[in-house]
Amino acid sequence: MPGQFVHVAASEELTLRRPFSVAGVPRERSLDLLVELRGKGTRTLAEQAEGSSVSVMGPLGNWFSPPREGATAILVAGGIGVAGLRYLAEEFVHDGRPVLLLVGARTREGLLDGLMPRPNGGITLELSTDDGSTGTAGTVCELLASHLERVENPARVYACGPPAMLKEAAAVALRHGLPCEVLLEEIMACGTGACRGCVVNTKHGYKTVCSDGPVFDAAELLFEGGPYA
Amino acid sequence: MPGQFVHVAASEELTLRRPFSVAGVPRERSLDLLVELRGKGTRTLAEQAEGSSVSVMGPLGNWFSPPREGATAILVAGGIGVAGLRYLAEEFVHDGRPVLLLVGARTREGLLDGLMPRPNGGITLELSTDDGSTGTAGTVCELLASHLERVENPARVYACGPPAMLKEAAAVALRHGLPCEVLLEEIMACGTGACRGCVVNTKHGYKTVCSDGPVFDAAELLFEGGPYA
Amino acid sequence: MPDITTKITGLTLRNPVVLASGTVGYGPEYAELIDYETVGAIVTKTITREPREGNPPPRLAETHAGLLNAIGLENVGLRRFLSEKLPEAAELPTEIIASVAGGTPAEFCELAGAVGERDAVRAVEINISCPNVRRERRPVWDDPEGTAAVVTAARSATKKPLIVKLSPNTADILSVAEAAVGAGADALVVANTMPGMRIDLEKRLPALGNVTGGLSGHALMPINLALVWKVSAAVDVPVIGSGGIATAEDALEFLMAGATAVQVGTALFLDPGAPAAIVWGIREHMRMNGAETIDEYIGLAREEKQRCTEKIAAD
Amino acid sequence: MPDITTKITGLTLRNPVVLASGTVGYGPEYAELIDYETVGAIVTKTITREPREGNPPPRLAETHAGLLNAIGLENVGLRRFLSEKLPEAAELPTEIIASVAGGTPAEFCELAGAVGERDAVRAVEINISCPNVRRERRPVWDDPEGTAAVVTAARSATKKPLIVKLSPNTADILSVAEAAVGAGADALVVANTMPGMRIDLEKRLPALGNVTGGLSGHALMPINLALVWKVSAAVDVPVIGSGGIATAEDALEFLMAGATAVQVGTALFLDPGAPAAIVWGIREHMRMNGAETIDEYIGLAREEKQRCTEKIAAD
Ligand SMILES: Cc1cc2nc3c(=O)[nH]c(=O)nc-3n(C[C@H](O)[C@H](O)[C@H](O)COP(=O)(O)OP(=O)(O)OC[C@H]3O[C@@H](n4cnc5c(N)ncnc54)[C@H](O)[C@@H]3O)c2cc1C
Ligand SMILES: Cc1cc2nc3c(=O)[nH]c(=O)nc-3n(C[C@H](O)[C@H](O)[C@H](O)COP(=O)(O)OP(=O)(O)OC[C@H]3O[C@@H](n4cnc5c(N)ncnc54)[C@H](O)[C@@H]3O)c2cc1C
Ligand SMILES: Cc1cc2nc3c(=O)[nH]c(=O)nc-3n(C[C@H](O)[C@H](O)[C@H](O)COP(=O)(O)O)c2cc1C
Ligand SMILES: Cc1cc2nc3c(=O)[nH]c(=O)nc-3n(C[C@H](O)[C@H](O)[C@H](O)COP(=O)(O)O)c2cc1C
Ligand code: FES
Ligand code: FES
Repeated sequence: MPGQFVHVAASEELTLRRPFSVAGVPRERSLDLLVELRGKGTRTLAEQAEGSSVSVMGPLGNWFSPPREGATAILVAGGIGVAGLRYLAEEFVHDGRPVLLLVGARTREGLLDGLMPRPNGGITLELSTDDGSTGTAGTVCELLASHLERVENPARVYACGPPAMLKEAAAVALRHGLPCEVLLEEIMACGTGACRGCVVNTKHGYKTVCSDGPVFDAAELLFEGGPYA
Repeated sequence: MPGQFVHVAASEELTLRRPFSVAGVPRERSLDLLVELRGKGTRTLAEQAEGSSVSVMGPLGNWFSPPREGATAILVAGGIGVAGLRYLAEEFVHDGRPVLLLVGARTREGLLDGLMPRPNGGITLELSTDDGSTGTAGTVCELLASHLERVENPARVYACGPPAMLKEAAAVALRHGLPCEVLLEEIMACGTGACRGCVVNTKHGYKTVCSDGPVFDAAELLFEGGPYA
Repeated sequence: MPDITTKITGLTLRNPVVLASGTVGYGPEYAELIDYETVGAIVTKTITREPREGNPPPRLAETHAGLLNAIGLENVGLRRFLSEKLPEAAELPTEIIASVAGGTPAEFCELAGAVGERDAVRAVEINISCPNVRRERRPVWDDPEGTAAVVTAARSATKKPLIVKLSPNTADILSVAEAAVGAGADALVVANTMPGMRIDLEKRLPALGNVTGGLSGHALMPINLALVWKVSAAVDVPVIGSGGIATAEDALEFLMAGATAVQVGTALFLDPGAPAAIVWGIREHMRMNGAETIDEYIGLAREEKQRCTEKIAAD
Repeated sequence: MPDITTKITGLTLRNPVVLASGTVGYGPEYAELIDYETVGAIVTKTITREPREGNPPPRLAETHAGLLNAIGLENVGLRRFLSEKLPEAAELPTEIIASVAGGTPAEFCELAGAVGERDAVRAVEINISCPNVRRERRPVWDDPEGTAAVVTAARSATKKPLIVKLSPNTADILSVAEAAVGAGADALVVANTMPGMRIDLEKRLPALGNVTGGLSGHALMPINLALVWKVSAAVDVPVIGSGGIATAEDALEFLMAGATAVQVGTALFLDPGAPAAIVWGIREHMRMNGAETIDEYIGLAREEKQRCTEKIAAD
């Protein structure tokens, strides 16, 4: 389901698996991941020869809620956050729901062209870059704010990206009285809720990203403390 | 020089380099190593694509002494020990010295056919296997003993192989009043004599294999204690 | 077929591989990923009298060949453990060892008594060694008298096998081990995690919200192995090895050093199939070497060392 | 050009990268492989009053991301150190710190005095933390009073900067650190190796002739980093970090945790160029981040953590 993730044994030299959102399900028993190179795990994955196999656990975690019938789903991605929303966008489009997808990055290079959801009847894609090199100049949350001024029948905001961006997107959505679901990232060990390692702070105490999440209602989150401060 | 070794950074995941004897110098700035797969370091080396580069330190350590002019050098190798004597054999042959090379292994598979020194006028090669599957049946030290009964004008025994074999070879040589040089193996850290990690016990106290050795006069070694017990 | 069962005072395990406290939660969390029939026992997450929220995130950080965790003993507390978690765990096809931790001997007594009286609990493990909770200069895990007090209290409350989990963070584990055994411990786990930390260079902050956490995984193995060697020579109760065990070879090192069983924790995260693979590997090793019982491995390296020393002395 | 010099009470180093005792011998052994102009200082092999033979082989064993050594303080003894080794080391284009260890305070006094009076010796490091030598239950490195006695003795014998090298093998490093500083230490090295072991499964024997040895390398890093954080907050002398440092990132973690300089040991074995690469990397990091002096890094993570805590409290 869109929002779920898989837990990947990227390298035997590492102690932990690495979680990645399911970015698409091209066919049965097959899935797409969009992986940004960050450290050793993602680098090792990138170095794998085509056709080599890695151990994948999952899909794990919860998923995004559907929007109201007929209303527009507003998807907001910061950088690689598009990986967490791509499958959702495709599913909405497939179900015939109107989708507005906003993707932002610091510069043009941060926008992953070829990796956007397949353009299609129901989807409107808008880009922003902090430096204005592509799309609207400014943050994707500013883009979101300007769209929320005028979009007809908005259903819900779905956001994925860096902590500061999520906090801001949630604030913008709430200001417009819209519910907002965010996909969070935390370092994970077990991926099953067993180790209590991947918690985030919510109004109802610490919740695990791997089993209570990774999708959370932004209204439940305490963005203070931890990485979401 | 024959007997010297190089210290190879087999993998960045490992803490230590791995020492290997120089098994031949086919041309300037180039050397042959014969590597037996044992653990992670040798496996990683084996997995390297042709033409890839590894960091090599050396050549390090001391070298074998030349035999008396005209006398026969008797080289005794157990298994991969042939790697430590191959270059020596080639140099002796090159210098026109008579060489008797005895190579033993547990089974036929333990004998590294293609990797023996290039056959040549001056060299006599004899094999033994414990199970008799190739060459004389028995240990290479038994083979050595039988040769020492009849070889004319023997100069010195040069031995390389597992600890128990070295101890036995040294005993056989001494029984025939021949000097014996052995090439020892120890786990190494610095390779330069700095860390005092690779010692063996000798009549003059602990000596480092990396800088006092790896070649030792068998008469100096205390085969008691340590791996050479 | 080699006999792979092992005995921890009062408890026979079908094999020596136990899942370590805190890494499988209360058990059911991993039920889809681990075939519990393949493991000797599981130790449930350490519980405290009252529920605990645990530490602020981030709670995990990877290190070279290791993992730091600062969970801070988040747990549901004794009441919910008994009413909800234990009954669920009891359904799993393996033995349950319940882990408890208190702030005072009286709390240890109450906890050990309460979990020990449940049929589903085959043994009680008391955790005096969690580096994420206490912060005194001389913590109980480094203090033989404090340890004795806690173990005495727990011992008075239950007749079930009582296992005490020691910490590697002491210069004198022998005195602590002897105190625990003297106070009635039936077995010792050697050992828990070592305190450690990482700094996130991008954030310029400690990687853990709690600053420091417990180091587990491969990096820890040589440290805890040395402690197993030391402790198993000095006490006459079984020692359960823990620390970085991921393969059958790792487990065999612990057995040969003197452990009667081993606990596997961090290795589960990369491979939930690790415990089954370890059991398989031990059995294969026994088969290849003609060993008939696990006992033949326990402390083997000490016996061999002794033999070598005597041989050299005789020469 | 960022200023990469750092100050250890009474000693200014051209950069904060020091080569750790025991890993470069007396210095010349590595002269062909390390450009000593690139390092801040080297610490020579710990010497004792009398020459020591050291432990029986094998003395080394690799572990996951780590190394065990049980050299047993093999060294040439004070006399030959002064007559042969020190004059050779003095020729190297770097600062020499001499490391000494004794069995009693009187020996520490004699050793510190004898090496401290040599011009070539810029500072004296006293090693109270070698896990391969002493075997008491409460060793001096875990004993504030024993530490104070040793440091007081050494202090009385030399006016040169006196550096005390602590052990990670204690539950209470703060008391030991404070004792050392109270007795006159000018700086602390935090820390030496942790006791550890391995078993050679083929031989069914401990991999080390001495059974246990000191764990160094990457595996050790999180443990010693946590100790640097702890100690540097508590004492007002410079702390020199040691343990698994192999890259500039590792060194920066130690600096941000509170270290004033770092020691590099085990990393030399895989790459004798590591110290130079670390210095280069630190300088690059400074350039990229607009840092002008090393001081800006020292303890930076603590300051940032403080800032965050205050911010959350204020919200
Ligand atoms: C539910 C979920 C879904 C995710 N989906 C994707 C995805 O679709 N595509 C993608 O590229 N990445 C995704 N991530 C992030 C991804 O897991 C990390 O980038 C990856 O683990 C980094 O591994 P590494 O070994 O390359 O980096 P490391 O060397 O481990 O770390 C590099 C940096 O990344 C940070 N980091 C490491 N792990 C995580 C993590 N789990 N979450 C956040 N930050 C981390 C570290 O703190 C460090 O600063 C997701 C994370 C979660 C929790
Ligand atoms: C001077 C010298 C010359 C050598 N020449 C050769 C050679 O020409 N060809 C060759 O194949 N091997 C040679 N060796 C042995 C070689 O260094 C080891 O086989 C290698 O280091 C094993 O690395 P690994 O990572 O594969 O095994 P590991 O996983 O490190 O160990 C596997 C097994 O090998 C043993 N071992 C590891 N390192 C050494 C070592 N340095 N010496 C002896 N035993 C060790 C271990 O104790 C263990 O039992 C030489 C060793 C020395 C000291
Ligand atoms: C995430 C995590 C949580 C842990 N929680 C506990 C705990 O609650 N109680 C306990 O006694 N040990 C706990 N431990 C320690 C483990 O049980 C084990 O002793 C330690 O991790 C070393 O073994 P390992 O390297 O196999 O993980 C925890 C370890 C980890 C990694
Ligand atoms: C082979 C070896 C020998 C050592 N000898 C000494 C010594 O004589 N004196 C000492 O104070 N530390 C000694 N150490 C410890 C190192 O100086 C250093 O503190 C420790 O190895 C941790 O740092 P590292 O991980 O960078 O090696 C030795 C370490 C190794 C690996
Ligand atoms: S990763 Fe273990 S609870 Fe989420
Ligand atoms: S490997 Fe360091 S002295 Fe030989």
